[in-house]
Amino acid sequence: MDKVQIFEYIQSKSPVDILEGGVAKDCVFVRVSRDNLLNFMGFLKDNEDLAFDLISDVTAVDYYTDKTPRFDVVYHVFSLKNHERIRVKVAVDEGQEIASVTGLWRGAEWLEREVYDMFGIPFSGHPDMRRILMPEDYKYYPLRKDFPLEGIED
Amino acid sequence: MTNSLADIEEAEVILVIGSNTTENHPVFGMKLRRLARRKGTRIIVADPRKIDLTEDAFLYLPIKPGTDIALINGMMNVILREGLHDEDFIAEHTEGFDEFRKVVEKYTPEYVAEITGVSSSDIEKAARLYGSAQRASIIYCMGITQHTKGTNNVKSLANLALLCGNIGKPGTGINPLRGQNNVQGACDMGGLPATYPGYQQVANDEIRKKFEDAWGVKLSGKVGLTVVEMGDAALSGDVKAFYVMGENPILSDPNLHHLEEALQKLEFLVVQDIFFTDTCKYAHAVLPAAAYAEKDGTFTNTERRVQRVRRALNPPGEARDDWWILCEVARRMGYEMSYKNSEEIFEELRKLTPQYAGITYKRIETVGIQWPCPTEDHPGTPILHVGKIARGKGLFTPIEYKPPVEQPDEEYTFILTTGRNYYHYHTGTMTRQCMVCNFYVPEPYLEMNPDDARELGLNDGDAVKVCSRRGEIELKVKLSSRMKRGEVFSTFHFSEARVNLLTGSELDPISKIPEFKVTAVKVVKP
Amino acid sequence: MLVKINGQEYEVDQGTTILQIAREKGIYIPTLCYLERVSPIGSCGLCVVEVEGQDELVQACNTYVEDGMVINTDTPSVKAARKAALEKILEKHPLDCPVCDKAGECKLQDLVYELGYEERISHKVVGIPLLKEPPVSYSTPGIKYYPSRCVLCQRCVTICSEYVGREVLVVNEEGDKPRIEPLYADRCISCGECLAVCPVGALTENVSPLKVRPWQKKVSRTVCPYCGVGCVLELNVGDNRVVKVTVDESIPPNYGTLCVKGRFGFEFINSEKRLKRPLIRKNDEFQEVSWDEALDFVAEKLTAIKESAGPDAIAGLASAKCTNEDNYVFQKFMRAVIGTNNVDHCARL
Amino acid sequence: MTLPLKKERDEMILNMGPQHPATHGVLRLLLELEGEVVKKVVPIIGYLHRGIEKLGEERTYIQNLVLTDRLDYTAAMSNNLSYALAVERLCGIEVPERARVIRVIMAELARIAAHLLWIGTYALDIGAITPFFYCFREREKIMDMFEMVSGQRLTPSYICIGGVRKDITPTFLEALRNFTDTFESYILDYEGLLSKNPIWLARTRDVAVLSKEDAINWGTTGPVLRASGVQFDFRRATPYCGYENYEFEIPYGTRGDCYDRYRVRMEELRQSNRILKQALNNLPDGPVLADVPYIVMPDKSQVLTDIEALIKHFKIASGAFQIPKGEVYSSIENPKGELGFYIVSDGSSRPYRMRIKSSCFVNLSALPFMVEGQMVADVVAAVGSIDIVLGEVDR
Repeated sequence: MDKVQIFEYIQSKSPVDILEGGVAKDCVFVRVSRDNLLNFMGFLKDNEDLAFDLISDVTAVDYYTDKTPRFDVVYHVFSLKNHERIRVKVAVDEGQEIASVTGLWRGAEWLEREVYDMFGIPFSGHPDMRRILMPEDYKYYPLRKDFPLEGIED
Repeated sequence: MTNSLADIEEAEVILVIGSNTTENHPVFGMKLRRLARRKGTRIIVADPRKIDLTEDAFLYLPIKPGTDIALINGMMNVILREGLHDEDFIAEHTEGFDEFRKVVEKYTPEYVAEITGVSSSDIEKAARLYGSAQRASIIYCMGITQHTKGTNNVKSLANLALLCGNIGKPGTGINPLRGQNNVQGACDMGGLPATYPGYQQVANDEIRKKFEDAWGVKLSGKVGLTVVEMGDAALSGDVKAFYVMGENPILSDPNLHHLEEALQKLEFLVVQDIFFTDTCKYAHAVLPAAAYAEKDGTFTNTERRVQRVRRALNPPGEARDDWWILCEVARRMGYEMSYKNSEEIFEELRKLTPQYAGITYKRIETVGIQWPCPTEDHPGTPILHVGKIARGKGLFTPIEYKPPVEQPDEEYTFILTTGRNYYHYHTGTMTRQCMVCNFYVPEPYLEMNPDDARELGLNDGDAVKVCSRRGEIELKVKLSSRMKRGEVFSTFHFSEARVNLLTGSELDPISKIPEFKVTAVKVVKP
Repeated sequence: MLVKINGQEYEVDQGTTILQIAREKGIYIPTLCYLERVSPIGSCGLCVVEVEGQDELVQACNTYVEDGMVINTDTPSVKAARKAALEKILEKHPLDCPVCDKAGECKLQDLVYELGYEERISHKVVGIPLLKEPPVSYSTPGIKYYPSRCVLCQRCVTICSEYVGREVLVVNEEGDKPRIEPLYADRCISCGECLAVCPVGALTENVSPLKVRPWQKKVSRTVCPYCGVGCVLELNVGDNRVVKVTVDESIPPNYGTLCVKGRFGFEFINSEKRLKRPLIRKNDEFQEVSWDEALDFVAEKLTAIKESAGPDAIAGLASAKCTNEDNYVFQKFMRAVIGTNNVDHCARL
Repeated sequence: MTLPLKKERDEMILNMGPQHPATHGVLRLLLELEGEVVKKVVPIIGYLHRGIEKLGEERTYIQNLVLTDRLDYTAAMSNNLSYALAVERLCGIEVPERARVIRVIMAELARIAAHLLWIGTYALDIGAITPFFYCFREREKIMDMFEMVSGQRLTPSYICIGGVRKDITPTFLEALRNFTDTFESYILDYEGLLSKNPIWLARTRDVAVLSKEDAINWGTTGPVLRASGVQFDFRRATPYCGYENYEFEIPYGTRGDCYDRYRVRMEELRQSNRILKQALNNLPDGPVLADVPYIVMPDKSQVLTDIEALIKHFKIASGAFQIPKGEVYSSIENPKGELGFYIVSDGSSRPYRMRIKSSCFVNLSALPFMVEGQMVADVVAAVGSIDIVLGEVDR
């Protein structure tokens, strides 16, 4: 299946409602609500035609004051069968939690830890929710827009 | 100012009296020039010197220094005679019109022409212009106020405005152009001997109680001394210490010999400034302060607009904010006073000052607000006295003309007026460091009429000695056709020739402003 | 009055130009010589638009709208005309960007980047080599004038005659390259309006020895420290030095205008003569001391005099040059700490 | 720092790294050992974290190119390629034909150089000293070639947005031709040393096995994924730079152990060499830099004679340019696996967000799963076989 077919397939067969979606320059992108995430991701992985089985990347974007809710958690999942990628975006506000997808793809474990470390977005159900790059007792979230480039010494 | 700078555009006639606007308020002067040229607004200029603004003026009144009241009374006489005054405004909004009217009757144009040196036809022309205009504005500056009769000058201008109902409407009003960037703010903040912030009277017990509660200390109800009185009190020994912040009285005060003695007699003098000025030479302690570019805070300009001042760079060496220094001294004298930043001070002061109550840093982030602004949703007041006069009824005060205290005689033949120059500011500590200002006016000068100079055998640029009954200075002559015969002009920006050595310290009884604009002097070759 | 621009209908009242209504409705029309505060100049030809029924392209800045006019602002012929106008200017422009103070803030650079976004403006080599010409004398020492960089937009001439009213500048047609001439230099009042409106590096600032590029400086808006008009201006600060003064045209009370003191009077801020450390007079000459020592000395002396001769033996001079906050704290100091009302300042002088 | 392990009975907690010859950089492994058997592995990373993603948001797109050299510093050329492709796709820039082929040449050379370095160091980990010298002899030739085109051995920044910085010279082509002709025989030397070596087989056969399903589930890419039996390569699946026009096979293993990863990488050397030969034979002429006025700087010769070029050069160099708004995720087949760039642009000259997906980061996360329950010596073999570079893992 190519991009357009995948997108139509998802629109018709998706168990949860698609808030926003389309076929961008690089791949299909879809936005779902925070609560429907696990349900939707399960659908992507287990459905034979889609078969999004390889987790490419889990990251987040801090829109700070440009958008509320403030963060967008972005998942990129690749389908070895169709050689196509999908971008799933979920809006998360400061202090909110989001479900971890390590149950579906173990590869997301470290990726989610990095998002927690850099943005302060905790993932519920994660086997080992700790910081990964910064020291354990670090108090700040460096990739947030309001964190100065030169860092904060205290 | 009763009105604001922007609504001057709606004036049909503008009376500029005692203000060299294009030199001392250049940006506003440009606007007047533009109005005259492109909108046809008719400007009447009344000034002893033929200042640049006269190029675009509709009518120029070459008045003798110190005779303003006569001129204004003369104009009012013509307005009343020709019925150009606004009867229903006078009836509804004013009081004391009848006695005032009797006094003005005496000032016929011919009688006034003798006193002021302005032709009676010009006086009539000016009166008709001002009287017949729907909207006429009065602009004045230190030329009106720096006289022993300064207060009366202003009151007679008020009479003129009330006479024609030119108050409380755009393009009208009585508008003093305050000389300095925050002189309006300094007055608003209670930098005066008789008033707390917001012109609340020190003598009023209830008001004093309010400030005692706010500051948690007993306050004195005795009205303090003004700047010239402080000099005298220091001489007589009543005052033993001066705390001077950002001032250079050794150049700006009148009768400087008198002041020099006073400063030497002081037991203790502290000066807090950004440069080592001449006043610092007499000081016992000099404290380095931050300049305007290194401070956060607010200035209030001449149209009562409170505007934000932001810190652009760090102060040099160990210079600190003025308020920090004062708080530290206060703490060491047992009164705990400390603030995190200037906004905290502003929050405290706006609660005590009714006119500033509604102004906050957030509200004036981009554009300033003009006080009075009682509440936080109040948009500010561009024009005062709208609808009705603030004090209820506009008061006509009959004022008789009296000649200036010091008249020229056979020994001191010239009248000296002092003032400012376009390129320099106040005591020159700032502008004399700047290349462009120094390029044009590097040294002190005495403006003189070419014929007077020829009679004295002087030509342009000669060194000359100017003496008055109080002192003498040496400077260079600058011939200029702007000057009338028998009158000379100089500025107080230069420490090497302090013109205020010549000026007297007779004060206006109410405003306590010295007579800078009229001093009898003689001019001799050194 | 009804007007159609790019297929959209707009209600317009009499006497507005095409450019004004376009800007109001957010329709982009590039301009170089247009200056809001003065009457349209129409010398650069960049703002041309197509009006149906007229075969010639029309300058949007000085063409008044008529009822039923149909205007297109981005047809191919309009774009080509804009590029041609820009090309004519570029042909005579020296390759001074690396040494020009205005580079990075230059309107010509912005226009070349905007109009040449997709593809080149001119298909042949344009511009004249780096001339390294020294600046020629101008009507005020505060401004350096490089005639070779002038694009003849005449903004300076118009603002000096119409807005400031000094009519110092004229356009000198002779010679190979017409240029601006400060003919009546003695009338110049160094207000720097010409410097402020010059879109290119022909007129550049000549006061600060330090020059910085736009991305190396911090701009903070403050109020001029001189006369009572209270002009709002922006201090451009690079490496803790004030480098130049710019103005935002939309802010009252001065709406983008300044005088010589406001524009060029900033050197005192970084002057070497600034007071840097507290001084105390010891046996008749001043010694630098620490803050603590100075403050203790002042506090002691004032307390001593206050106790011996009473609070009214102390007088204070506040300052019309300090901020409201400073003055408030000063009079509070004199009244609450010293206990006297002997507070005044130079409002009377 | 509190140790996330609890010590019971006679267990020993061993710190392997961050300063350790076999951790390929500053990886630190916390091993809970019971005798020789590894009970638990907790990798601790971050010692080389420079905040490249944060830096990316503060610098312009042109300046960020230089950051990408420092990710997988053994194959800097292909990092540049991945970043350049991402920005080009965001702006919709078409790169000239000649530049595409040069890019393929440089990417494959980088792959060979990275694999040679891997073989050399991995053999050292296992104890074989000799292969290191053989491999670095060829790698040195590639380093010289990089220096010929870009003046830099390790951080060339040669592939830039819009093409490549400079055209390749005939001397470079001659050096490449010599290299590709002789390289086949050298591969046989390496294989002669290792492929049938009993110690090598003993240390790598059935060590750190990752089954096909686990490899996919752990999100591994590159040689690690192929060794577990998945015949998948981004150059074939999502072709870029014209890879679809080249014939090459995708080697894959069956048992997913360290030995298969070694076999896959050796085979990839041959395939890369084949691609290089094909690229050499049909190298088209023409420009090497796209003419995109708003982001690609004009040639220096024009800048000194043409005012328009000078202005464009000034605007782009001073970061006063704009590119279209939008977001894009683009990735290539790096020697270690998928190197992806997710760039969000707000239309200004600085990326609003620049996310770097590193394959080593994800592959390394599978290490505990692979080695728990095995011997300590196997941990060294496992870490080496995944082929990690901490520059890319920590960013």
